Amino acid sequence: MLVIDDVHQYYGGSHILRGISLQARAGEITVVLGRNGVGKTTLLKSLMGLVPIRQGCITFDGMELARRPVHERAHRGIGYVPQGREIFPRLTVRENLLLGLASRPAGTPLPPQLFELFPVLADMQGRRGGDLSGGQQQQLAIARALAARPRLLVLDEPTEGIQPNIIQAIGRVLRQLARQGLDGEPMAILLVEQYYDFARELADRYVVLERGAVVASGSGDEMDTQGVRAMVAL
Amino acid sequence: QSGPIKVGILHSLSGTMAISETVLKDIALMTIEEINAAGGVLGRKLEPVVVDPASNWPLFAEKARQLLTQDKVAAVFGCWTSVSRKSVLPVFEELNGLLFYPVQYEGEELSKNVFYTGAAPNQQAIPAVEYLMSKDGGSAKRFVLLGTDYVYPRTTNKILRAFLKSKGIPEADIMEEYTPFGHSDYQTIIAKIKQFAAAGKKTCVISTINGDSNVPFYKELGNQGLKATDVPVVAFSVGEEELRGVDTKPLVGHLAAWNYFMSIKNPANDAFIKKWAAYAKAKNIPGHKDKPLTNDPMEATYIGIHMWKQAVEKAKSTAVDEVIAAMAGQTFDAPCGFKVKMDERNHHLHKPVFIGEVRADGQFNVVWKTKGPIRAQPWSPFIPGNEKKKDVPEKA
Amino acid sequence: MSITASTSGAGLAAARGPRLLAPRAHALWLALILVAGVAPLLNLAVPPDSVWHLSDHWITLLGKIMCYAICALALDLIWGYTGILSLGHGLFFALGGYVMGMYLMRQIGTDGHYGSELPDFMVFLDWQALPWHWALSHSFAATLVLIVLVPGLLAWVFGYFAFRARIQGVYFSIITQALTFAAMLLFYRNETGFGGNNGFTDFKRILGYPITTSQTRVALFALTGLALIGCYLLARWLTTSKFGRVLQAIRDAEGRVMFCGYDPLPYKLAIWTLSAVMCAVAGALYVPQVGIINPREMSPAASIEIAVWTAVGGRGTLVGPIVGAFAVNGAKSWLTVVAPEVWLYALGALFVAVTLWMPQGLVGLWRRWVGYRGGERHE
Amino acid sequence: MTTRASRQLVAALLAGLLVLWPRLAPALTGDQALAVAEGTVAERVQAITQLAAAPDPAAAVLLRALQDERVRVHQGSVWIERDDARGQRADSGAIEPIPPEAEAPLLNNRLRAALALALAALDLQEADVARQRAAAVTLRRALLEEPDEAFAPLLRAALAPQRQPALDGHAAALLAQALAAVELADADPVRRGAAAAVLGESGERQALPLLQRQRAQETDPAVVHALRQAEQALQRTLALAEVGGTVFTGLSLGSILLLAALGLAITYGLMGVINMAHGELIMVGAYATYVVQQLFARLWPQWFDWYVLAALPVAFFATALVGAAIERGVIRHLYGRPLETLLATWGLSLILMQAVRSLFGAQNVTVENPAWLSGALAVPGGLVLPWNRIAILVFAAAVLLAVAWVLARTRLGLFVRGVTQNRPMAACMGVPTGRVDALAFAFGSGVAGLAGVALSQIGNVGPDLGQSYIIDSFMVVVVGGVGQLAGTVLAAMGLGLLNKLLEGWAGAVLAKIAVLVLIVIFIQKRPQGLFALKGRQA
Amino acid sequence: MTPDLLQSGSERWRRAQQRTGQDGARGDRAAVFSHPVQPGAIDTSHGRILYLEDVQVSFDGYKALKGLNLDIAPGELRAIIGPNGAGKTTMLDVITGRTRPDRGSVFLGSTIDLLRYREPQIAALGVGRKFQKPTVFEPLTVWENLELALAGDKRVRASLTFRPSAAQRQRLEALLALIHLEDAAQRPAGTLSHGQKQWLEIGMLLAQEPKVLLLDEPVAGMTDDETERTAQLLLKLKGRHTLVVVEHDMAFVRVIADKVTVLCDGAVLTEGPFEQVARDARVIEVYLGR
Ligand SMILES: Nc1ncnc2c1ncn2[C@@H]1O[C@H](COP(=O)(O)OP(=O)(O)OP(=O)(O)O)[C@@H](O)[C@H]1O
Ligand SMILES: Nc1ncnc2c1ncn2[C@@H]1O[C@H](COP(=O)(O)OP(=O)(O)OP(=O)(O)O)[C@@H](O)[C@H]1O
Ligand SMILES: [Mg+2]
Ligand SMILES: [Mg+2]
Repeated sequence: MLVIDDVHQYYGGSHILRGISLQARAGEITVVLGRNGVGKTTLLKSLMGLVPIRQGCITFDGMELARRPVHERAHRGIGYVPQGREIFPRLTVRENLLLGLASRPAGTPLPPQLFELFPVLADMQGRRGGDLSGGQQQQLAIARALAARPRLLVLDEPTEGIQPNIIQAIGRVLRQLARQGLDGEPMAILLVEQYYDFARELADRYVVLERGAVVASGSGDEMDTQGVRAMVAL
Repeated sequence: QSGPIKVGILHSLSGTMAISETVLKDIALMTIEEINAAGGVLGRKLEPVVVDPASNWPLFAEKARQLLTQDKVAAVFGCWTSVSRKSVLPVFEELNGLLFYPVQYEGEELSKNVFYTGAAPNQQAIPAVEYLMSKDGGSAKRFVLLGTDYVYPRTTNKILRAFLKSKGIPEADIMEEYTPFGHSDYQTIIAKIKQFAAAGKKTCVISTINGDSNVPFYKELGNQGLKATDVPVVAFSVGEEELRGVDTKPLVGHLAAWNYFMSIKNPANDAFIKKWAAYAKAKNIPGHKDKPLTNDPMEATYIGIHMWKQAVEKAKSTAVDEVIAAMAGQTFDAPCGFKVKMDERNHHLHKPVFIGEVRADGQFNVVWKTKGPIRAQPWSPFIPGNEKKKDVPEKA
Repeated sequence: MSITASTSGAGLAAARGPRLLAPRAHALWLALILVAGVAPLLNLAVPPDSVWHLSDHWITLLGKIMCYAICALALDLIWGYTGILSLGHGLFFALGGYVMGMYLMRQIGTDGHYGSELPDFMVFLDWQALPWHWALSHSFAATLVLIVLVPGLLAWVFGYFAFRARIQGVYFSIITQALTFAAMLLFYRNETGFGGNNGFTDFKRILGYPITTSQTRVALFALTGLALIGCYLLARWLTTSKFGRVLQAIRDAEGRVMFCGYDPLPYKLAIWTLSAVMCAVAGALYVPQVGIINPREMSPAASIEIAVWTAVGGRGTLVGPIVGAFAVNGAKSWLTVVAPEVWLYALGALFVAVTLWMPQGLVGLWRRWVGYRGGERHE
Repeated sequence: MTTRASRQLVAALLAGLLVLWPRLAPALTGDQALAVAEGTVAERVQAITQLAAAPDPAAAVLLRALQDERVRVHQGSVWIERDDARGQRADSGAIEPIPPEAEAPLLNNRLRAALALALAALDLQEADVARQRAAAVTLRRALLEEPDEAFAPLLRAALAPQRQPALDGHAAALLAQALAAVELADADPVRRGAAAAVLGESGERQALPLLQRQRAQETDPAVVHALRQAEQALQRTLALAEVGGTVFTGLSLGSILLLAALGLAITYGLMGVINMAHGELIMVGAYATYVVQQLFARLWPQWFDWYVLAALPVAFFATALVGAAIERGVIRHLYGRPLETLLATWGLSLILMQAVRSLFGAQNVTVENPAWLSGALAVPGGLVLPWNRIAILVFAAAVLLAVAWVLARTRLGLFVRGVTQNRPMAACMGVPTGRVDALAFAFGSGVAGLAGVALSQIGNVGPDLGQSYIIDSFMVVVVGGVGQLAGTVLAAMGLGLLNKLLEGWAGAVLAKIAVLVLIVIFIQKRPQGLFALKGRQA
Repeated sequence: MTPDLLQSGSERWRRAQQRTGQDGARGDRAAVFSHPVQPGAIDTSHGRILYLEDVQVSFDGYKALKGLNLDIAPGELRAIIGPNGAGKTTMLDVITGRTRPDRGSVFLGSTIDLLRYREPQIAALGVGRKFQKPTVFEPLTVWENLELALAGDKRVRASLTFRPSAAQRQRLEALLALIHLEDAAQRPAGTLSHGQKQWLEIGMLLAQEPKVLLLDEPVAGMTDDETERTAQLLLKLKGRHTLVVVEHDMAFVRVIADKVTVLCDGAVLTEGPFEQVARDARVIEVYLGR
């Protein structure tokens, strides 16, 4: 579904991504692991088009995305949960969610499941996004990405700052989403995660980055045997 | 010496004063073209040097210095506001340049290096008030002195107060009111004027409102239904150009005092207007090409340039001191219909005074005029201490 | 949305470390020699018809622009380095100018139109005695003190309340604008006793020397040049010290600075007052050179223009504002002569072009050109 | 002849006329016609007066033509100009071409006043209600200013119960006041008392000095009492009207500030563009109005009165277009660098101003109030509410509602807010940020253009128009709290009212200074504006 | 008179006593103002260094803290856990002077009423904080960030002549090594990755040498390995410094904490050693899950 092929990325003079290739398939959770600063966030930003890539291809459903504007990627069905939440601080919770529907035609309703997944949000619809606690904002960010019923969900460390029982819930949700999406269709999920146990539990496939390059990849069950935990340690 | 004689034109073409001054630059260029077409001065062509001091007073001084020292112009025609004149004055005195200043002003100044071709207060304000107090003017008994808060209105009103006092008008029948620059909301003030006028005595308003504020003032006046037959307003800074921006139908009958009106009928003026209309059309001057207008400062500029030319020809030189000497007593058949004369001593023109009433078409009907040109009194006798002043420029 | 939100990294380019003797210091020496030695010589010693003669016109023009450059530098300290955009610096400039102007008016003595001890405008407004606020204007020493004290005190008091109330961003900008606007209206009034809209003109002498001679002019020019260099050095010392880094930290994350244990109030107050005083000094030097001071200098537009010079030259650098002041005012002086009817198009286009293609102003452009490192932008 | 004497003559003659009018035949001579057109002012005033009294409809026609400046004189003949540019001889009624050298007789205020009075007396006889009312207003004004017994018979005849044509009720009330002004000095104390009561109810400030003067010389204690009562009643009305006046002027100023600021509340408040060219966008709107007006005058003069309505969409779209061009051309490169927008838009404002100078000239252009926006609504107590100000108040409210609706209720509004708060994230959500920016900026600009239409109705239309509003606009937006529409409204109205309140007793200059100083102090109390966004900042 | 009332009466009496105690302290307030109290001046003689009582905070009617009490001993390492939105960050805001409580008292040691001070003064008193969302001075280099945070005189005059001494340089270098940013020392902090910023902020906090460290989610966004190292670091600091750590990472909390406080709905739900808290049914219900 999503194919990233030989992507290079630079910040100023420094070479951050060095020919990264990976794939994410519908119905599967692909986990990207790596230490701080190896370029995971940069990879996702390149995928979303927030930083234009110098070289390489990104195809989604057979469609070349690398040169398309950012908002078109959302229209093609990519939902993005950024690192650091990036909530719209002065919009209400509800408005934040409605903005998640921007890639859909006007009048599309919010999927009702959102509030089942994140009951806090239901109570706080009128509150400004910026006033929420860190964890609440994180939940909002995930809900916002799901609002448009994406076919590919991209998450950058979604468990950061979330209480344990909700992390578990999120894990269950992601698994379910991968299998049957919000309305029955399997979804592709690309998950960047540092929390190894969580990652291993969810991963159908895994990719390990080091200094901007892929150093290992494989299927999720092999993570322990391949010593991935050691790879992400110093 | 041959080659063209350079003359400087120092009028703001941008900034707040461009609204008034731009046209003076154009009329100056027209006059120079006219003189050149007639063979120039002393057989040499005039070459105008136009600069834009951008309504910025220090820039006026800088440009004046530049015109005098870099371009070495023989004379400069320019300035509108008093402050711009005050800003360049030291430069002209230091470098012994020659400035022709074409706008009515508050007086209280006399410089060897300046010729004032606009009106002094006694050539505008005092006759206007006298007219209002006359029977034809409505026998006004109560006066509102309304102005923008700066030197010209303050000084003029001071002079007028003294004048009114000398005519036996009590203090209580004079109201003085000032607005900040660029004031555009005259609701409160007009309400005050109405109150003041309701005392059962014939009331009139003497307006020294400056520039941009006139349009909002007159629009409000019209809409509040204060008619000229009830409370006439006489203005000293409102001419044909200023009324261009106003719908004058509700203002018919309000007054202005000047030394020239476009509507004056005489051959000199007809020719002047025709020339200007043709020039505006030929040069594609926006606004004037469709609706050419002339006004008092334009006439004063026109007179100034012509008189300078005559003086140069008399002196047979463009040297400043010789021209200054030759200027004394120069006369010129001005568009106002009179032969105006440069005073032998005080660098001001003898000018006739006209009082005009606004017409529905934005022009003025002359309803009163002096018998002939009157002499300027730059040092107003109504300001204490001035009786000692000599009526000639003193050496700096 | 905040007017001070700035992560453009302009501050990165600020000179760091002791550079007084570094390679670029010779530019400084060159400037010093130019303003204090060469220019006066070219004006006084070279005969007027020589091509090398620097005319009085140029001396006054350059002197004036150097005053503007000091203003721009002062604004940059507070805006470029501390992230506080003042839209009222014209006020301090004008106050400095007015204090100097009062002294110069008194120096006229009885040489005015009316031959009175009082300034002319007071005579014809019928004033009998000097108002109280003119009390010290006869003394040059007092004038020097007041040039610093009046604007400094005003800035300090205003800044103290504003910073204590934690007014930031546009809110601060707008109240500085309101302040200078109010002051302008006040000074326009004749009753205030500063000559109304005509302000002060027609100065004759300074310290007993006639003000219009070439010697006086050159002396003022050199003095202005030295002041500019002095301000530059002072600014450089400040910005390269830890003080300067705290300022930049305040600019970028004031809240965080407080949690580091710094109280931003005295820092902001110090740089704000200093900046105001620098402007005032520039104003005081400006008035004898251009020969007029008038409330127009306090108009909001005049203050915005200072910001424009700074931005054109390059905010957050020290040479930037100086370059900007010279570029904009030079362009203005030149264009109003060569293209009086259309120069505004050119100036407007310059501003647009600078913002679009020179995000760090002229200095940034130059840096990129010579491959100067350190000014890199990041998203 | 003194003014007073001539007025008495008018009054005496007219009173007779009222009785004789319908029965008399025309008899205007050429000399009589010439006398009103030529001669000294005093002579002409007398001629007008006599002519008005002459029981001749042709005379009335001539006087009316004189007032409308349609009379032409040449070599002793007097014509009344007709619409077809030919003339009707004043004496014979013959229709013939007017010689080109013919001149319009000069009018001055004194003549105009005499004409107005004479015609008012005549108009009282007309059946047309509007004319009756206008005439009654003129008479009342004249008599309140200078009560004159000579008019009493005229007024009494006009007020006679069975007169033909019937007198309009409102006109009758006005005439009764005029009569009361005269009767205040009547010999009969009962009449004096009644007159006092009528004047007390009149709500006319001019009546106050009359009452006071009469009280000073009144001997009858009952009348003194009545006078005192009347004075008090009058003063109450006047005080009320004064408060009303201040409130109205304050709101009116507020509505203008609001209109000027609304566009900026979008481009700056919402989008964060420090838009120094905002004033020039207003100016573009005003010039668009001017152009539409010129078009109407040339192409559809019969619809001229409605040009303002046509100007609204034209100005909106013209300005929106300029705004969109600015956004696409310049500002879109500057998001995330708000300070740079200050510099760029400052440059753009210079360019726009100069462009207007090159195109339309440096001088102001005329924008006329259409008839329905001219004049004023008169409220008792001397309060006069100009229609253009009332219209602007209503218009400002309408624009405000429209803006509020767009911002709060439409997707565009949501997108704009999202984009300005976090541009990259909004793009990631699928918001076409470029289009939204352009639309929003165009919308804000269009609103500024609408403000231009309104402002053209009360002030200058010239290249500097924008400069005079830009600072006020920023003050309003900021004092209200950036990005807070409700704050903008409150700030505009508050500043308007405050300004007018202070102006009432401190004068315009000090009021303005005081308002500015109060803004400075106010921000100390509310460092984030009126409607501060409370809440945590990251 | 009910026992309750007696109880609250004595409470009030005690508080009044404390206030008078402060009054004494207020005598030298001028000195406090112009010259921050030496960190040593915190009076811990009553065995508490941070003390919150009955703190209530509301935002537009929403009560984020409802009568929170907290009592922390010197040298203690306290972990605060609790559901999202329980009020943990708000509590830190109150302690550091960022948010004013509607009621309640906050004391540093037994004498210093923190509610009387503003943020910089509180920081100068020795309370350091790391934010939930890492905030560093982006255009300044990593080195300059640390240098700014360095303990010392933070007044204007001192800043003008400041030059790091050899000891201070060494300390900065040691800190750089500790946070693994040696290579990045001259890079603008804005260009660091999320995790690197987290480290930098911890480094800045340490440079400040506070008595009390408040850490809001210090290991969010770190790999397990780094989390481990952070834990070691905190354990090393324990004893010399007082630490309050807000975290959701239970593995981490288990390693570091002596005592865990669970916040829920703006008040303390329970408090105790990790194992005990982790077994608490209510905690499992609202927080831990399963
Ligand atoms: N705007 C920027 N300019 C320059 N360098 C940057 C910028 N943003 C990130 N970097 C650098 O790029 C590298 C990769 O950063 P990235 O944010 O992709 O890391 P990451 O793998 O997501 O790390 P983390 O787990 O800490 O979030 C880091 O070394 C970082 O310092
Ligand atoms: N300014 C504010 N306005 C309105 N509500 C607020 C504000 N600040 C905080 N809140 C609310 O107060 C509650 C407590 O927030 P706080 O940030 O303290 O939670 P937290 O315990 O730190 O949560 P997390 O673990 O998710 O970071 C939350 O429900 C939050 O939405
Ligand atoms: Mg990352
Ligand atoms: Mg939190």
